[in-house]
Amino acid sequence: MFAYIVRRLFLMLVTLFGISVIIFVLLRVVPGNIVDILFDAAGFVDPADKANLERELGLSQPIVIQYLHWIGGLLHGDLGYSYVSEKPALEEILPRIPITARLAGLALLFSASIGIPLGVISAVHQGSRLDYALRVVSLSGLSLPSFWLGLLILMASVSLFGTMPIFNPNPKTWLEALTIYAVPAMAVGFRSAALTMRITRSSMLEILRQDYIRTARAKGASEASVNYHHALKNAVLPVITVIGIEAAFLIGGLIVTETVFNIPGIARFLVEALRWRDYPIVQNLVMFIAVVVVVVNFIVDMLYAAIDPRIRFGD
Amino acid sequence: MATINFDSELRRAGANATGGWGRFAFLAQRHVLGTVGLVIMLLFVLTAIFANVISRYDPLSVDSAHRLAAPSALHWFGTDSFGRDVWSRIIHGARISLAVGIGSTTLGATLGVIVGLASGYLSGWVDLVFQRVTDILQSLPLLVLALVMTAALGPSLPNVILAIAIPLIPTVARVIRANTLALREQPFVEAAKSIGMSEMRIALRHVLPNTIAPLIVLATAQLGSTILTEASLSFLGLGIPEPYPSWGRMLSESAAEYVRTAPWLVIFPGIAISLAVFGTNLFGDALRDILDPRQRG
Amino acid sequence: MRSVQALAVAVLSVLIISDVSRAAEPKPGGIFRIYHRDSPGSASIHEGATYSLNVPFMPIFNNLVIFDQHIAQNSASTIRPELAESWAWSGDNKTLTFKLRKDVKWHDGKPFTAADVKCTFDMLMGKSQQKFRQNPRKSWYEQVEEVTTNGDYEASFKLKRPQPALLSLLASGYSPVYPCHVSPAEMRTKPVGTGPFKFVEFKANESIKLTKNPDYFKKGLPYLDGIEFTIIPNRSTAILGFVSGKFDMTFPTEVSIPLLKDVKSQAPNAVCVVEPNNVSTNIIINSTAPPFDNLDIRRALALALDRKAFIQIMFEGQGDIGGTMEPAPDGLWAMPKDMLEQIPGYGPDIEKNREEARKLMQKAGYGPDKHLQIKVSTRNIAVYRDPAIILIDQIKSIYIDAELDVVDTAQWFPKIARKDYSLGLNLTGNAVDEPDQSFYENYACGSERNYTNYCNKEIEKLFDQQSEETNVDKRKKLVWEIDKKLQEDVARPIIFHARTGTCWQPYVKNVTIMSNSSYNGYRYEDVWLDK
Amino acid sequence: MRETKTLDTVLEVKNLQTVFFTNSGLFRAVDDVSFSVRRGETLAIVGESGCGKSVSALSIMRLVPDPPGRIVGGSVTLEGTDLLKLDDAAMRDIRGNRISMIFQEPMTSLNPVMRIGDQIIEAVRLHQKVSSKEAWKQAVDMLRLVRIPEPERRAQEYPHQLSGGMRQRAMIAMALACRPALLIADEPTTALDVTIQAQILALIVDLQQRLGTGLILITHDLGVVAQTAQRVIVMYAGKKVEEATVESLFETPLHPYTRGLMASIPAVPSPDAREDVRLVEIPGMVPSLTKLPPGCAFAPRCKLAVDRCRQEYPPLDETKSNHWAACWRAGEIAEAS
Repeated sequence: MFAYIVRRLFLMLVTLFGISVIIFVLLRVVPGNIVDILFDAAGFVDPADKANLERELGLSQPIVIQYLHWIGGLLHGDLGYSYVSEKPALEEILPRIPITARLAGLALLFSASIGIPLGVISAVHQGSRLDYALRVVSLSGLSLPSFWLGLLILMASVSLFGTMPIFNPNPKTWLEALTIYAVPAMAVGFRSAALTMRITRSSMLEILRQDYIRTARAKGASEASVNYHHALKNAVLPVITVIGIEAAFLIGGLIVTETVFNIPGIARFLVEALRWRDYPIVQNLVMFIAVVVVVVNFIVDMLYAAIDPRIRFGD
Repeated sequence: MATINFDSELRRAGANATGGWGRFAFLAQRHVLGTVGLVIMLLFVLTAIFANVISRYDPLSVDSAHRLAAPSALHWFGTDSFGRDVWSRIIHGARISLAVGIGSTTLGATLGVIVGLASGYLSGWVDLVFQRVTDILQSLPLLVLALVMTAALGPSLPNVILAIAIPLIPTVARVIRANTLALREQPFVEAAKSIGMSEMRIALRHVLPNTIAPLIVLATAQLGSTILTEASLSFLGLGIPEPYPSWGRMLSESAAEYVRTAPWLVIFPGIAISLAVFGTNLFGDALRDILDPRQRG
Repeated sequence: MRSVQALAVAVLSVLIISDVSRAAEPKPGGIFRIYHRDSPGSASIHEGATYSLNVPFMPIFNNLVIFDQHIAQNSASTIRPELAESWAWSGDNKTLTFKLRKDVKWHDGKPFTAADVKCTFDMLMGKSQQKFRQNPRKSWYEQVEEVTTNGDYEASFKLKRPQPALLSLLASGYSPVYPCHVSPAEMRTKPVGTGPFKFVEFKANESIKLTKNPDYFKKGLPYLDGIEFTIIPNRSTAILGFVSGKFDMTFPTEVSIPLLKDVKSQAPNAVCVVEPNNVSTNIIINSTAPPFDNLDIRRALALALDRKAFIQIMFEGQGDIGGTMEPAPDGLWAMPKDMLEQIPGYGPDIEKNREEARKLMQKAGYGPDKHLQIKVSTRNIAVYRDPAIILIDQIKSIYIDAELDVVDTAQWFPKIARKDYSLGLNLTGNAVDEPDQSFYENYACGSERNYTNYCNKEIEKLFDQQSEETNVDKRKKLVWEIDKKLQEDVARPIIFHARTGTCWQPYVKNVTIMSNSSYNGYRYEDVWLDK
Repeated sequence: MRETKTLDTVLEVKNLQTVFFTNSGLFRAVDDVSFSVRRGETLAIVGESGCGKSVSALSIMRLVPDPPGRIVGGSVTLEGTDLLKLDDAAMRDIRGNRISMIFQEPMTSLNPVMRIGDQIIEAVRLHQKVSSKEAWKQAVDMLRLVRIPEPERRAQEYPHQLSGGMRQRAMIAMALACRPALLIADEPTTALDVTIQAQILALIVDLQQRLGTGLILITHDLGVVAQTAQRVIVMYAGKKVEEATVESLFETPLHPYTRGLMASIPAVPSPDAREDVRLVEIPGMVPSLTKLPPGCAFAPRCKLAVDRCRQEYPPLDETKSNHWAACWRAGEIAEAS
């Protein structure tokens, strides 16, 4: 068990190192850098000032030095400074995390509470009209762009209520807080629910093919008992892994949804930082996203191993 | 015991549909949703091919006299703020979506097959390295990677295709690698080896053809998500640049200003994206059922 | 009859007086909520060139002098003292002396003195130890020899030659006085001023918050407790927020004409104004390389423009045609209409113009069978892209097939500087309706913002001549002549001058939108909310 | 404990027909098969893979997956009730109660996330009204009955904590928990270690004797048959081709297919043998069930086949007393041996 965890941790570090290199190099390929953008905002280019600024921001150093500088700082918890706001990157990123985390949590909750039961129902009634209908719904969920869904929600909200949720960092009422987060969370969560449903359905179908399901039937257990007692207990395990898959999936949805609903979370911040070529922000944000995805998957693996009585480490 | 009509039962099971058209008709009947998906996909492809014939106006032509016109007989889907015909723009937008969809899927699948084959076949350190690279690519969400790449490369059609293709590589490579590993143990590969066939030849002649079915299934499944990713990138302003009528771009422009005054600018491109993706997803699902029986549900 | 008139006058005057008396009793308090279109790069007005910066940060500062905040048309006659109690020109018109207020404190409690004025302008002229990261308006002070102080409360600008326009430049929202004791880097993140509001926080892409300065030197001001800007780049969302009452005012001059209609139907009580904002949309031409090194083709291009169509499509008719200077009546320096219409391409008969343009094209070797293939480059921002799309459509009529080349913001200026383009669609915003600013910045040989490298020594002499001229009427004539010449040379064809809308809720009082600049009207010290 | 009445017929299967509708055609998995089992008797069903043994068993339990399978004819009478005529609820009452089944794979046939005791309890409580405490006691008793050491502790454990042999014992405990009239054991020892096989088999037979249960033992191991069964059915391509008492079958196998099976047994068939005693291949292949030849299905592989074999299907005749075979040449074979 210990050896297994160590091995997994090591692989995780290798992956994160690789990501850091790729992101760093990618961003340096970018034609046009922060200096150009800052100067562009001024509508004005003075080569001497530009060189000064470049030196000031450390962009004139060799790439390897820049990289080592970044990683070195990262290991000490120093993420550098935002080129644009000149604040420590950490200070810019940290306050945005809870916003996105809340949104992601709600979306995950929404997707699990809708996706898992519907996935089970669909699998249990495999081949029925209900199954067909649910599959069509889930497929259409995967086909609707989240930003479009967000726009439709906004349109509907305006024409029905004459208003729309506008993000407010300090909601006054409980209800306001709920609408601020819940509406966008549903826009993202719908797509995730569709994915959850599909994964749950196929994992459930896989379970229903198992020998012990036949054993349960042979014992004289009713269909309901077979499905919800024997199968679901086992199907819950793979559903945990859904969360791992969903972590990455959800972030994609959050990027567009935060943009549509104007939510100042980290996902939209990434888009803005890209637009400004704010390297310290972009590279740290992408690293952060990668760490979240990798760590979530690691935790899911560990959780799975801990919960499932069959898995023994070292096998 | 209820009486059983053997003929109808057999027909339901597809027993008399043994080949060619009969088999197709059977599958079409069996997979109604898949057929619907296929029809949508065909319409989508035909639309892209015959865009010039179907569209009623030049999608780029500006008309100051008919700006923001509501849908009418003249302009089926209305016009945008430049007086450009939305119907024609959506029709031409199919080309972009299709080009990105097929282009990036093909590119991603090809590279994925190469990586997967090499990784599964050569094993050793090559495999190790490729595995780590796949790990790395998989721990970043598709959209994040594509965003960073288009930002790095600059917004243009080829760059968008490339940016969407790269994140596809690991998905394909994983499947191909697993298949290759399984196939390597097969007797016919052993046999080929025993008669002195080169590794390369075995990989290309024996292993590759046997991975085609899962590859097709995977590629179709990915097609929809590539179309969506392009739309998202364009929506965020980092995808296909103006004046090309990309659906996502059309939405981002109109969404900024006309959600209330000209809802047709928001509704129709959104329907176009959803329908195209829905069609490919339906078809992909049916294809998986048919070609990849292990997954059959 | 007389009595009726007298009655009417009496009623009117009562109305006016009651109106004035109501307006004269502002209610203090309340947070003024405005949405912001875009996250500004920093908080330092001197280092920016976008009014995304002026709007939220102007309330923090004071200038030596400022354009009257309640007169829409900025001009020399609307300049009011602010940090200065008074100003005076020397007899030779080469020294401008300001007497400063003695009761002003910076937000951090330190007293404001003449040293701060000197520091600010020395830094702008690049003479001080501390440097700005960027200094986009350095050229405004080209004629300033030095800034001197006399005691703590007097500062003088010594000029190389007379330049009456200097006072107007100093009255712009772009010319606040910075404190000596705060570094430029701090000013970018946590600006300190003397103004009616103090900086609280700036969260990029989220919000900017200002709070009342209780020690403001104008007693009793400001009325508001604070100002809050919520950054919402999506215009539709922002407008919906305004319509549903979540904001007291839209971002100034950001409401497009179609959105304005939306606001009016949704919130009929909202007060909306449409004003020009002294931004010209123009074409930059690379005349150093084929095909536009050929004057005939440049002329043909100028003739092909249907300026009315641009205005129709982009602003439903709400825009103005003119030369370099903002058109009348809001612009102070615009050519008379008959003079304008004599310039090629400005005549009302578009078809005739285009016929002529086609002839020029044929002369240059192009025709129905041989189209000229070019690219129109522009920035990847809607206000740039949209007119470019129309431009491409229009020049089809003179055998030019153009493709839109959308350039990422990061690459736009380097690309233009490299001359790596043939036609570019560009926007030129003018901070002050002032020929000096406009001509020197955009058309002087070697100027930083002269992207086209247009260089005509004859005209440049005229620039200096008008700059030194103290007689306004004489100066106007000179300005018209220069403007006409610039258009005839197809230096940088001006397509149109935009007008845009601003809306606020009926209870918002004392907001005035400037009609010949979008950079100068945001002090907000006497704005109040009648709630 | 129930009184053993060896002569009572527990199960009577008559003309059972189970077909599969597949996209390559109709697949007669069980074709007109009849047999019966008496109390305390062991009936063995032997044959190669895919000959219809397991489908017959699942047909009796009515657990043939539908689609694609369907029972289309015949009757299955258990203690006087035709199971094929029961509704689903009534059938559930029978399963695990009057008929139980033990499957081939003890590793996968137990629910991995349920404790062993709970799985046995479930079988008990589905059919008997007892308190959970009582049921737990019964479960522990059953585990003791199948000779699992420390049954109290084992009942608390999960399947993965048990060895293969233990799991199969647990399966047996579960199957016998309600004292069924009939136990179907579908290759119960195939997946186990050779050393365990004999123990498990002995256990099944012992319990069957003690409880007086009828037993259908499905196997392809003739060695097992010789040791445990009283009567044997040989199936080939969905049909019963021979039926006899164990003695008669081993003495004079009448069907060439049975003879082939016998010939492929190693010289000393013993369950204790170290080497694998599974069948050695008979030349040729089992024909595709969807494309059966017109005559005897075994004819293409049969050295003794004559023209008639290829044209007409032989009837199942009682060639010797209590010994039936479906072969045109069964008479000749009987005489020859």
